[in-house]
Amino acid sequence: MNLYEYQAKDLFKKYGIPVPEGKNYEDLSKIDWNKFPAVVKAQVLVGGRGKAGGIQFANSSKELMEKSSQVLGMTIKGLKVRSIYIEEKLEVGKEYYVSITLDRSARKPVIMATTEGGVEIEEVPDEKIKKFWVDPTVGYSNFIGRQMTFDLGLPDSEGKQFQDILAKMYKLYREYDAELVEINPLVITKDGKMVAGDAKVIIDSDSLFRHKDIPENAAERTELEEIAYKRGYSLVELDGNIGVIANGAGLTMATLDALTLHGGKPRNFLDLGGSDDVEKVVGAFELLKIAKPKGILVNIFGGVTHCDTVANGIVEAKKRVGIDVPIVVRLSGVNEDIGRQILKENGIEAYSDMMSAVEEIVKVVNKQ
Amino acid sequence: MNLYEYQAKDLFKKYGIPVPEGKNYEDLSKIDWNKFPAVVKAQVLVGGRGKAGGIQFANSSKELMEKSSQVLGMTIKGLKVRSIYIEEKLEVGKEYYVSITLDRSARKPVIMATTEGGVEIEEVPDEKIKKFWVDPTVGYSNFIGRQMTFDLGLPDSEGKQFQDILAKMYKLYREYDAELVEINPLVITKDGKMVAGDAKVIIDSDSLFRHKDIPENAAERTELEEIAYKRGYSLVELDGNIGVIANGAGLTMATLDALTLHGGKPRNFLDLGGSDDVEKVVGAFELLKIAKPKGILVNIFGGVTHCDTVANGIVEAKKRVGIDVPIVVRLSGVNEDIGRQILKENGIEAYSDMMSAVEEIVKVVNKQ
Amino acid sequence: MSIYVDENTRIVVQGITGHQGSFNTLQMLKFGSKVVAGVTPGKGGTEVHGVKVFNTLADAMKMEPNATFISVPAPYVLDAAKEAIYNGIDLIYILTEKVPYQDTMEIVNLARKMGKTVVGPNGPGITSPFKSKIGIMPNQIFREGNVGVISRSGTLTYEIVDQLTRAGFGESTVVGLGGDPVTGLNFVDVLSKFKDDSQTEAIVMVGEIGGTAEEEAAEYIKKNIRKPVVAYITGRSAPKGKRMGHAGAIITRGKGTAESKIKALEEAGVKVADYPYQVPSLLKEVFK
Amino acid sequence: MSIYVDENTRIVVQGITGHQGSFNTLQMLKFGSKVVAGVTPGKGGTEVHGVKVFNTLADAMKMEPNATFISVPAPYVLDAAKEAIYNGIDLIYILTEKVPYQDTMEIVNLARKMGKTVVGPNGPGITSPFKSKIGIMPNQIFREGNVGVISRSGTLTYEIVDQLTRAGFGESTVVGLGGDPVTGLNFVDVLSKFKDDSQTEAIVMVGEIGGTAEEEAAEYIKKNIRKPVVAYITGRSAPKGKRMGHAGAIITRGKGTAESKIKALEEAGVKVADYPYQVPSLLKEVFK
Repeated sequence: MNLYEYQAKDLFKKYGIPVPEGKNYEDLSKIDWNKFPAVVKAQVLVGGRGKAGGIQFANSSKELMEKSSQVLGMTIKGLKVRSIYIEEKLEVGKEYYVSITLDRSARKPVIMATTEGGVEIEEVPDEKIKKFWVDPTVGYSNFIGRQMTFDLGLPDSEGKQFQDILAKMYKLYREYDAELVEINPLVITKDGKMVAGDAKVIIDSDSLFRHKDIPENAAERTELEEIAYKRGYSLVELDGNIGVIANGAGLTMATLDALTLHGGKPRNFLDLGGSDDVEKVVGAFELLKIAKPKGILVNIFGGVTHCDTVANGIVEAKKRVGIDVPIVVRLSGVNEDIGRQILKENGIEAYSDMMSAVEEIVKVVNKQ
Repeated sequence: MNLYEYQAKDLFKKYGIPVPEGKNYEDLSKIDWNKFPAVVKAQVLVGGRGKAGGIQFANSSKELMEKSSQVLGMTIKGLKVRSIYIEEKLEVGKEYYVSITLDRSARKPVIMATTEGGVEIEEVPDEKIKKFWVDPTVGYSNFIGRQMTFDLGLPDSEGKQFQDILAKMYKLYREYDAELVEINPLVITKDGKMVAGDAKVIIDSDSLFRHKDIPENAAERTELEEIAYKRGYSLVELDGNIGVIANGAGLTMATLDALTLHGGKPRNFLDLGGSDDVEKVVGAFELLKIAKPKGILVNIFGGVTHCDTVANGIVEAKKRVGIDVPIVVRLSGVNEDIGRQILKENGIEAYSDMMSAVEEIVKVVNKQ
Repeated sequence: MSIYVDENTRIVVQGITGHQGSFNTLQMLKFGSKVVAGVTPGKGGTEVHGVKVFNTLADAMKMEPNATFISVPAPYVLDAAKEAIYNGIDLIYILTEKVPYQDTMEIVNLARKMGKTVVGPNGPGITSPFKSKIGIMPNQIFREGNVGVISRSGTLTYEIVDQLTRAGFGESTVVGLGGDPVTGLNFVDVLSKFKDDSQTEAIVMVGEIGGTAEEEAAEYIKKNIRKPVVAYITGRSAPKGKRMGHAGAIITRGKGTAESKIKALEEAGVKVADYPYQVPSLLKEVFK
Repeated sequence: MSIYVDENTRIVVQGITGHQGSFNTLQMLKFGSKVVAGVTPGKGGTEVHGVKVFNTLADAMKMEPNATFISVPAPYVLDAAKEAIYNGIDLIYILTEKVPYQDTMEIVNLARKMGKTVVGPNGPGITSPFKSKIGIMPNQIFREGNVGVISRSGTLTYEIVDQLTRAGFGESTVVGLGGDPVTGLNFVDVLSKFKDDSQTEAIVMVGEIGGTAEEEAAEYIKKNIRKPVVAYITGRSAPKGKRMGHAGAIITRGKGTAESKIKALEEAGVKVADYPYQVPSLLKEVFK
């Protein structure tokens, strides 16, 4: 889960990582900032806010109000700016980059740092990026910061500040179950102070049960995704017209792929998961009703999820939810015969192989 | 370094380990306790204070003052009671025992617990003591507490409290570099609450640099040992009459052993350590002057410590410190010839083998 | 032969009295697995499908298990896995989903140091028909044979194994890696086992977008594997930056896309299927 | 042959520019040790007695050290040892005294898991005359020979080795375990090495009060060692409960006394000397 810059900077403060003085505002009338020059930063969870006009500078209270009213409420990449973070403008001398994130292949946290900060890290040539893989069972130790200091060629005056910041970043990364802790730019001010210009923190959503102090940010989900999330479904909205219900993330993705390769356009990803519950199936149709697809493909390989349960769910949903678009069903695996029989009695023909079902739904929808 | 009960209980409170309500007093006039029945406990760093009358009970303010004035200032095993800890008297139902300490052979912390608490742990048969060795690189995990709960056969109502206390004890043990964290008795009150009746914490003296909140307790050292400690010497007072200066703890101990086997009685243990400094030698004689032995044996195997340095130190000490008891010296190893020559020029004969020197000093002292 | 699990695998189920624990204990027993003990604190002395339940894993060790099936809620997985490691269990399978990845990271790195194997979390486990199964794969889709299967997915694995079996193939061992960003086993680990497994004559890999495990597998195959390999990769149609159920399926920075995986595998001589149903026919080609 | 250190030991000194680091680098070089690199942050590019100094151990690894001599202040030992473990150093000798024992415990347990050896802290190191020495034992007391020496002490070790050498014996390897409550090696570890070392034909053990390492050694000797063993134990005269310099030398609860150690060793067939000077003569007896 992405944190807003102001939340990330609050965490930085908690850990003693230097950040510019700043304050978050959700309401123009509450603005009581009086330190200039100042920066007004749109709090949105997408990149590229600078280019979109979401970062503005102000030298006076009057200008600050102008700029703040410009930024607060603007829309960046489809997301409305609901708060602005006002902070002191740093006198930037140099800009570095440092982050801690997971290296999936190594199964270890990797620390990355470069003196070429302020830009997208992808644009920095690999040999300029210094890396260190931390053994999570050993943890951070100060030699790591020393080593990076020398690898980066930092002067003495910066080395100590850098090592201090890195140790604190790792502590935050570990204690808050972060997926990413990133400072870009890591600013060295003209008077030699190292300060986190920006702050990006992503917390592992699966760990939120032990971080009650972190509020859940819904902003990354669309309205429908949020509804689905609250009801316990894994749903992702897409821009097509074929509703998809399947079981297992892999099979669901494979279904989307097959649809796409056949010229179909999926409206969504919806994984029933390892459930075996009629109501779970009905609830899936309720979500798809909101999504308004032109047809629905149900693709089930019965294991934990029994085919007859799914069949009963489909019948229930037709009755209760009122689905008026074509439904194509594929059932295979545990209790597929019973499931197919149930559907047949309710006027729905079910396929046993996935490809026929995929072909059929594409044909039906594209005919409309 | 041993902590007083009141210090240990303060740490327990910090970690949320339940302790009886209590307060430490160094001065009778400051006593403002008004919860009865109450217990008055002498704060001394030796065992057996109960038998010595250092634990008293009081049911009223009047009785409390009587008992407090008895205990405060009394002497237990040679140690003066400088403060008393007054706490509420628990309604004891059962008494258990639990501790965490180092198992040197395993090189791991060992948790020990038994339902036969309240007595000396040495008196409890081994099969009644449940043990768990923690891997320090893995750390404590809750299953350990569960396992001990079942091994001890605790009822459900006690299990949760016990697991909670154990987890906190381990945290304290680890974070405060303890050598021992012990609760004996771990009281189960008549209404089923688990409370630390006593609290014993020993902190690794070598770790005090990172525990600035722990004050150093000098009380375990004698006056002379304290002087030596402050001057950077490793000195232990013994009850004999032969002063000993040697280098290396092992060689010093071997010297004491040899003296004892020869009928001599060492006055002290004094290890020069890995120094090569004339002043360090002179300082050792200054300490021995305070110890007033009937003779002094210097036993040096020269390595890092050069024999000539020691010889010069002895000569200096004779001049400056004014030693008027016989000195027998043994020098062997690096620069022994030079050292022996220096001593000879100053009227001291030095042996090259340890046994002759030991025999000589015993003879000289026992003649007096 | 087979890899990871066989007739000598003695399974203990941590969390055996829970819904998943109990259900899958029965399924494993039906499959022929040796489930020798279960653990649920406070339920010691009871039985689940004839399997003795103990209060602690330490107690259960008297039944001499060498593998554990962990099915406890996500917040307790780290503790259960440490209990397994402390007790010297060799194979640790974690069914639970939504385990914080740093917990998994700790478990996996610790286990590696101790020479233990972690499978999962959030995967269907390992099946060697019909020697042993640890996990939740449906019993009825298998036939013993010479195809080794490695997959990051659950249901999709069953789909493909089912199609293999229907097409007349049989499986040596089927390994479900799990869908999380950090898992105990990855493709290369399992490939290196199949490489030396005499029963395995061909390998099927089921990958998905996210991470670079398939690219590393391709590298490894090019250098080390002389047995035919067929692959299927999901997520071609996934839009950039969108999560598709598995936390693993985040596409970032142009790496870990379906295209890059397919390209790497094809360059390593692997036949890559466009659809799951093509896997058996591609396998027939390479077996010619 | 010899144990732990020999001609192939390539030493890096962490903290080489300090007083102890520099002095002992010279002594080790004089002894014939291969000191191939030193580390002091900020001093990279300089030299100490002709040994190149690097800013980090990672940099120094280009000199291919396989053993490290750690001589940094106590609060920094844990960090230095982790640096060594991360860099794959096989033998970690820690000279520093007053290292918090929980730091040592972490280092030792971690190193064990990685298959690395820790020597010390607070000990004189290991010497295999004249193949290699890592540590601070005086160069001039040794002669190459067939007596293996294991000791918890420093100066007392030199005393006894010196007497061995003067009596015409020579040493295969002399191992100083260190005087702290937790050390990387204990008597049993080293005995098991001497057991299989063809150069070692007799063993001298120098123990002291505190702990039960000597008792465990006696047990081990009884079962496993067929080479003659002579021992000397200090601390007979130590009063109960008094510390005598080494933290290890606390006598508690009637265990770990000199008497119990001497008794256990004698029961294992070990000749125990009353005085250090008796060690060579007892050795002559068993060598008859």
